[in-house]
Amino acid sequence: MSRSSTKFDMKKVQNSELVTLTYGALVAQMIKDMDTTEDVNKQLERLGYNMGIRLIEDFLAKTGSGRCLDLKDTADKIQTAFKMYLGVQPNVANWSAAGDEFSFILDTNPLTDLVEIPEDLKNLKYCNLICGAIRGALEMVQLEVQSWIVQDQLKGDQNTEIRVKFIRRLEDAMPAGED
Amino acid sequence: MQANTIQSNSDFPPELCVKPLAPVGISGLDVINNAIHKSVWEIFSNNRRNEHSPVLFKLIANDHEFPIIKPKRNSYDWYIPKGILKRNWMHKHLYEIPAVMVIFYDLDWSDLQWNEKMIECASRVQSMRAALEGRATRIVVVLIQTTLPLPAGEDTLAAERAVALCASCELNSQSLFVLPHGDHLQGYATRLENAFYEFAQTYYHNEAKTVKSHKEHLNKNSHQYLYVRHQFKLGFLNELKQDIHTAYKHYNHAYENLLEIRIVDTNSLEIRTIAGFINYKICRLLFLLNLARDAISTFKSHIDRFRSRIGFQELAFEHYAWLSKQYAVFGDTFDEAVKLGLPAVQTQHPGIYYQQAAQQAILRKKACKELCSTVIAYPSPDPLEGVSSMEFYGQRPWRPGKVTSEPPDPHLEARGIQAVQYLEKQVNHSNIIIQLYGLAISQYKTYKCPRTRRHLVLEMADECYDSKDYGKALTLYTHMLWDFRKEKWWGISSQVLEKALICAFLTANVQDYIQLALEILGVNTTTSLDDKRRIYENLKKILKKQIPYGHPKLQQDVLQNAIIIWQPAFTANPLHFSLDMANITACIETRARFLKNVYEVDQNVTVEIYIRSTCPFPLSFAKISVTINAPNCNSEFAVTNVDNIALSFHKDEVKKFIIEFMPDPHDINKEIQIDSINIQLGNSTECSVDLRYSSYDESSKNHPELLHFKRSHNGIDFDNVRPLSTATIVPRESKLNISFDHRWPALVGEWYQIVINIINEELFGIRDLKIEVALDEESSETELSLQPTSACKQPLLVNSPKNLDFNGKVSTHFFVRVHKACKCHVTVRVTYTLDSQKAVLSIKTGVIPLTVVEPFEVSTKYLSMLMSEIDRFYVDEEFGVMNYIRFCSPWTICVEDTLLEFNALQVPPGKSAENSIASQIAGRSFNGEEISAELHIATCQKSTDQGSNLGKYSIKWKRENGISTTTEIAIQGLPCYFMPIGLKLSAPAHGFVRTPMLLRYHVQNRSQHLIQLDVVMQATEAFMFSGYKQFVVSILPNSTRTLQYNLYPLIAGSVALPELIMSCNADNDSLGINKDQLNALIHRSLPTHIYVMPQVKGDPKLPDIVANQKIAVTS
Amino acid sequence: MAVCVAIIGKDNAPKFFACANPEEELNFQYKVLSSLDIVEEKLNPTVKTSTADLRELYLGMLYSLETHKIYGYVTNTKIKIIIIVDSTNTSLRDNEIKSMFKKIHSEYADVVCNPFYIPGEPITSKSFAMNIKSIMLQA
Amino acid sequence: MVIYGIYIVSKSGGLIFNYDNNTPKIETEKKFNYPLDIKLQVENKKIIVEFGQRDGIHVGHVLYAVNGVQVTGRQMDDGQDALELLDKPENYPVTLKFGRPKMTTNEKIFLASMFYPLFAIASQLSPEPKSSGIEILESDTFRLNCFQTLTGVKIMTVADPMQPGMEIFLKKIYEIYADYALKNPFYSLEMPIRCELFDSNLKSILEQIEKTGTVTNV
Amino acid sequence: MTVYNIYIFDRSGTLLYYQEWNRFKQSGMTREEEAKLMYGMLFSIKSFVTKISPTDTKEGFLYYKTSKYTLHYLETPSGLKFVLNTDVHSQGVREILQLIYSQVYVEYVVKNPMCNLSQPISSELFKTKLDAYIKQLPIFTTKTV
Amino acid sequence: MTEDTLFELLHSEVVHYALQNDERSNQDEDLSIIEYIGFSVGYRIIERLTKDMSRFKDELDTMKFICTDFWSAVYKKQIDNLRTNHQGVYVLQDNSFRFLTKISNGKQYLEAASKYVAFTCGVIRGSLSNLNISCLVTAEVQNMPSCKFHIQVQRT
Repeated sequence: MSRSSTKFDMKKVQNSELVTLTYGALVAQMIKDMDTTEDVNKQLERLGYNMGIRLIEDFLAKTGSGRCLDLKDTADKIQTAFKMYLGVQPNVANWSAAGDEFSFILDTNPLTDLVEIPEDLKNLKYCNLICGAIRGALEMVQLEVQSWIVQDQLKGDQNTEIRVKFIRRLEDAMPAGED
Repeated sequence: MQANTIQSNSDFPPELCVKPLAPVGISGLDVINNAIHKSVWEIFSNNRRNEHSPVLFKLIANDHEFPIIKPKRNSYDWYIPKGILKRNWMHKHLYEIPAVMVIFYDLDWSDLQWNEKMIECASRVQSMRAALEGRATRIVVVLIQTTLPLPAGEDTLAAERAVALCASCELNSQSLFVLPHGDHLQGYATRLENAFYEFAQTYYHNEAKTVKSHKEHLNKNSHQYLYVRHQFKLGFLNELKQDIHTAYKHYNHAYENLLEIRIVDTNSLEIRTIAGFINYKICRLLFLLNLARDAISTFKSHIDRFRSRIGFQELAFEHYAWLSKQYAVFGDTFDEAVKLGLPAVQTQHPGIYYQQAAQQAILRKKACKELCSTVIAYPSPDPLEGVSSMEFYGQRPWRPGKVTSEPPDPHLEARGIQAVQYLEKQVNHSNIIIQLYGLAISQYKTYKCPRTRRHLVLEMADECYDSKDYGKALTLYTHMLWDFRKEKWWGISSQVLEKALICAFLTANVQDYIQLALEILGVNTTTSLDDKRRIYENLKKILKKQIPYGHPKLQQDVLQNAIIIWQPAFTANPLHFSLDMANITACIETRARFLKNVYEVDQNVTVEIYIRSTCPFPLSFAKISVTINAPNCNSEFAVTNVDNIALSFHKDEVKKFIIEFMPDPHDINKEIQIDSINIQLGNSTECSVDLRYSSYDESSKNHPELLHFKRSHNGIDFDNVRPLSTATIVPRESKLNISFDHRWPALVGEWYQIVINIINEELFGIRDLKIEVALDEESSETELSLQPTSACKQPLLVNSPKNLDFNGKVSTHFFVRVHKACKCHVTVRVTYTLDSQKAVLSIKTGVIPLTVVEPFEVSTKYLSMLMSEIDRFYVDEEFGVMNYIRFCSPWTICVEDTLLEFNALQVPPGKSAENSIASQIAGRSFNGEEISAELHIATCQKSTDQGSNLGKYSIKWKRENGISTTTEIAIQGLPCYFMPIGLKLSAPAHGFVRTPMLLRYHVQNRSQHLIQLDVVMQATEAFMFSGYKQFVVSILPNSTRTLQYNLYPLIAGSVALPELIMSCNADNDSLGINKDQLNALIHRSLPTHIYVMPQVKGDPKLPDIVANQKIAVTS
Repeated sequence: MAVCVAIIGKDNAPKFFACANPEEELNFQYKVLSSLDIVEEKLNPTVKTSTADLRELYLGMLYSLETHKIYGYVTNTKIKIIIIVDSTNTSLRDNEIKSMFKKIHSEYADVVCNPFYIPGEPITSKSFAMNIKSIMLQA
Repeated sequence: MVIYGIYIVSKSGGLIFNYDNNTPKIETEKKFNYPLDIKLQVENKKIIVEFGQRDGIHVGHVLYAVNGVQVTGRQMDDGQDALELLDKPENYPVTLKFGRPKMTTNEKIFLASMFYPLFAIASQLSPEPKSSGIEILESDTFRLNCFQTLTGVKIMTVADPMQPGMEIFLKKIYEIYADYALKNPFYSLEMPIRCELFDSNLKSILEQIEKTGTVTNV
Repeated sequence: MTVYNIYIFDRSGTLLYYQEWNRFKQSGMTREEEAKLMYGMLFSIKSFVTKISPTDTKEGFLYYKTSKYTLHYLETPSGLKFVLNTDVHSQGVREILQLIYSQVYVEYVVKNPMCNLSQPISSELFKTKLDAYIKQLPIFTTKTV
Repeated sequence: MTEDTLFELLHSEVVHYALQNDERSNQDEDLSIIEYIGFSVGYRIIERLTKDMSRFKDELDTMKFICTDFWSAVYKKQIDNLRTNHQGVYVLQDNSFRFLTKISNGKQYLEAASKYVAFTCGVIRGSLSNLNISCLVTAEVQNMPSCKFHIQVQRT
């Protein structure tokens, strides 16, 4: 049961698009379910977080990289992660003077490839998933950060900028009854 | 008068369009007075059957004048043709000059005045020949004969007279025919016809030759016209000859030659006209030759060639008329070909050409508008004088037959043009256009182009509108709307709507106006907001019974008329319309659904109504309601207690209304359905409009799964309201508590009591309580009853109080009787109405599973007098009937009485002759697995060889303190045989040792014969006895002999008696008793042992039989 | 260049319509509409008319008028794409038309992937309109 | 290949001897501008690097000095609070000195007592019967060898993981412990070892190792 | 050579998974207590190591040896702690732990939506995969007593 | 390869989201949400997948496409077994179904299986319905990770 077909195209498709479409449909569903876009944004962030905490394990297992003791190092690792999972390599830029804050700049983003946000959803943070994922992943490696979208191609900005801010380092949990 | 002549510039003359048939002249037939002639004529003329040869018969009077022939010109040098095709030529050759001239004449070979008649015939031929002087027309004579001809050669008379006749008529023999007027007229006629046809062909062949022969006289520079003319003639003659190949060839030449002619204003009309003619011929022939593609391409190039050749600018409309005509005619030709079996395709069919024709016609109309508007009067003197008698096709009447080179007289010219224009102005173009569209539309329909067709219909409608036939336009528009709507071509449908609306306005069609307005105001329409506003205002005016404003573009006069017809539209008071909005995408959309698909009869049915207004301006309604279809009655429910605010909508506003109602108890277990949603616009005092929406439109064909993701901008997600337009009414769940008391298993045959206990656990009292009992399957084995007596019909209505208060109890009972062991179900159905403010019918049913078992089993045994089981009876020989009853129910059974009744043919033997046989087990009780037995003595008096029904055994029984039941069992007997000898021993109950005792053997002869038996009494140690040891006994018929023996027992105990042996001697075989039977008899009738007591002490008292008889002692 | 491009849904409803000259849109709509009759006939399996291979998404020229040529293309999902070109425009080769269709088709496929576009609804995306316009012009 | 230190722990788990042998000095001094791009944090009375390690300054390092002024706890010798100082932009640029925290004797004692239970638990959690306590414990930076005398004294060495012959070395220490500590009349068990002989012998062994790179029996 | 048992702790010290193969001595306490003790020990060993280490550590604690067994320790940056007890001779166990993490844990726990990462692992699939993996190891040779 | 993880995680998040959603109470509703999301994905992606594909001959042809190219595009492998009764019932069997392989190899978590096939049912249904085959799709899981999809074409 084989048909003549263009296998290559298949490959291309299955890559980002499957994710993109599924994510799109999910977002659409959320928008139906929830009253305010704010809720949707939150929900997307939480969703990303959930993925992040699992994704990090996959990442560590594949890269075998060690703990980050330095934000630069962290940034690089996340950059690789982008390449691995979304097939895009964002630039790391806009470091804060204190070196505790920086941005990822994506000029293309498979997640939003074919998305056009309707007028009335302008304050939807479509890519909040990514922020969540970053937060979740880093939390698993004892880094508490904040992450949010600064620029968004979907809003007509010429590229998408995701900001990451270091909050604090989390300590190993003491075993019960020790000190 | 002139109008039609004008048409003729573009029209095709009939002679051009008919299928050319060789004309055959017929003379000598008096069809009026002569019946035979009449019939002959009819045979030839009337039957247009297809094997009919392509000739045309024409009656020609004897004194007929044929067209005179022009003097043959032997040189064309000085001849300048004034035109291309003479108007009269084709007609002449079609109808006036016969190819064959047939002269009929009644004449039999054997005619008495043969000679006279022959002469007369000859003279006729002569005169005809004279009339046709100079023509090559073939003359033939047909003799109509009454006598059938003999086979050729045999009739010598005929032969010689034929020769004679030919001679006198100067005809060659082939030109003489005979038409026997008889049965086979038809056949003869056909044969003649074919003959004529051949003559005709040769005729035209020669004609063509002569035309050809002119060719060399011609020269290109001065005779171009003639080239065309001759080629045309050749073509035409060949057509007459039915040689279409050649015909086509010549027409083609003709066309080519024509193209060589230089076109100038003065001849453009003629060229165009002739080109049209020739092209027509060519295409038609091509179709006949099955060369459809060529036909089409030829036509295309023809058109391309002439499209731009408008000729006189002032008469441009003529050009368009001509083009239109070309298309139309080609359409016809094409269609004709299709009718003859040419396969046409969607992309190439006649419709396309009709459509073109129509469009050209429109151009014509435009041209006419531009050019003719100024002319107001028809000039006189009439410049078109004598147009009908023009010599050539396609020439201007005002300069007939002038050679093109001659300069026209400008004054005359102008008047001519004016005349033509004037006449054109009179033409009703719209009619033409519409008619053409009509043709096109029907074609597109057959060639599966619904959409294209629709488009044409619209164009037709536009034309109707143009011709002020607003009514028709309106209907056409509105009819087309539906499809565009269905396929969501809003751009188009909006345009159509707007046009339709104008028509509705112009025809003061209020209803349509409103409906169209509502649709235009919807989202889908592309109508500009300003127009929408205007329409919205108009709608409001109408609802106030004011005349709406017409479309600004309308001319004043049109408006005036409209306003006049609007007045009466508002007379009715109040004004009311109802519109069916089904499959209309108006600015008001509705959805309605039940909340559940099942409602209990005492629950409120809830219907949700959703209404969305997409009208850009506020709308408010007077009333909103739904109609519900129920099996019983359809009812309408209005949205109540809502204020005007709730009923008024802004753009894209969606509102939800709830309607609740109590279902009708009659609809229990039936389906109710939302039929429609009704919205009332306006007010009922002045003008009100009911909009009726059917509940089940699935307007959006889009997948619900996808639509699901559609976002609703305002609260209610209108697009995703899943319709639920039907619901089922089910009985309310009854709160009655029903229980049954009965002691099962039931016993077969008993009246089994079942007690029904009902406790009313409803919140109200109940009335009309009704308890019905029925068995799941009717059968004769089962009965129901109220008393333990007779059965009643099913379903059994158990008596019970009508009413039962809240918490009241009632208990009643009924009986069931089953006649076979089985399992069955009894259904108890309790119906009642609840005594609440809203009486509700409720139903509760209970099912009682019943197991029915046999109370006991009866079996019967038969015994001999010696209590041994027997397998047969003997007539008059007593036997015992032993009935066993085996009790097998779980219950203790009291047997009240038993009775054994014998059938007529038996009676109990004299012994127990006290006629009633007392039951031996009456009044006794038995438990499960106990067995009772009863013995009765009976005899059988007739011999039967198969066991007959002996009688019946009936047992009257009951459960302990139950109702008594009688069970009857038929007793099957055994076969019964006749035995001539009966045997019986009478002996004391017992004897004493050494005390004599007397034995009597009674031998009975039941037969009519003397019986002799040898009897031997065997000796034994246990006894001494006296009496014959061995002797012959003879017994008389029907008498009994008694043999006496005195026995003297020697030992005590149960001792074997001396054995009595009987054997019948030779001479009474007649009885047919053999030894075995005798032994069997002895065996079953005589005891083998007797009990002997020990000796009594002292002087025993002898038994009396011994006492008073002296003992015979044998030594 | 093409003078008109139309995308027609499964339901034969117009989903997108672009004209070189917007004034003409309505007329073109009628032309496109008529072309659907032919498309429908071509796709109708019962009538095995044209020898054209139906496995091919491109249906070739549907019909031609004096003024225009109308070409058709039907996706596996029964989306119909119609292109109208001027009859005077003889420069366009068949395979150019074909590639135009391919481009439009993939543009359409992209639009369909926008989670906020509901397939079956008219296509309102600006960028889509722009892309189609450029395809119309470039060819 | 080096030996970093020797620890002797008494039966009762008290540290009775410790000798640090050429512990590497890990210190970095660097000039910083405002704002400070290293996250500092006070952890048990020390200012330590929490995050953002770079060019030699590692997470866990302690702030030794600000502009050359010693820092103990948060206190600078000139009495200022180091963190407060670093919060103030006007104090920049500053030169900060970071380094691995040095262990105070107390910490060492604590450490020794910490090892004691580990040793026990290790044998308790053994999947095999009658297992000893930890004999070797290795990390990426060092290997710890532990020898327990029958008397329950634990002798531990901390050395480069590659350093061979530690077992023998432990024996040797045990010998000199026996010879010079136990036999010393002034030495009492459980008490810290303070005898020159012991020290000198130990040193000589160490020096020998320095030379030969490994331990050889004398 | 043999493998005794494995402990997997998450970063908060809950015992996600325990399995034993050739364990010849039980600690004589409940699994919970044992886990607690184990985690406690590891925790202190970690801090012990960082303190006593002459230089800055990276992976830190790798293993310890007693006379009878070796405890191999792997802690992922995400704070998962894998403990594998083997005999004293087994080599290259750290790589094994790395593989257990990446090939078994990540594949069948992290990627199994049914597994809650902070709950003890109940997945049969994981169990079988892990067991299979351990049993095919060269260092896994059931020693007969 | 790597973003497979992403897709799988996303998928389980879809499931998770749809089920945690409080607005809806009963199970089926929830699954239907998953199914809808799948439907949308399938409906859209098929447009791309069939873009450069010749027109399908017939239903069976389409089904084969689903089993081969389509399946390997979405599920990294072809369907292991396709059966049909030629009356519009098709059974697609995947012996190691992508969304189940990581969950169990047997009956463990069987109760949850339905959640993880609903999306795919939707995808199939969506794709087919865009290919103008409207059908019912149900999944049958007896022993993970294998899964049978029953496609019942609705002739109208």
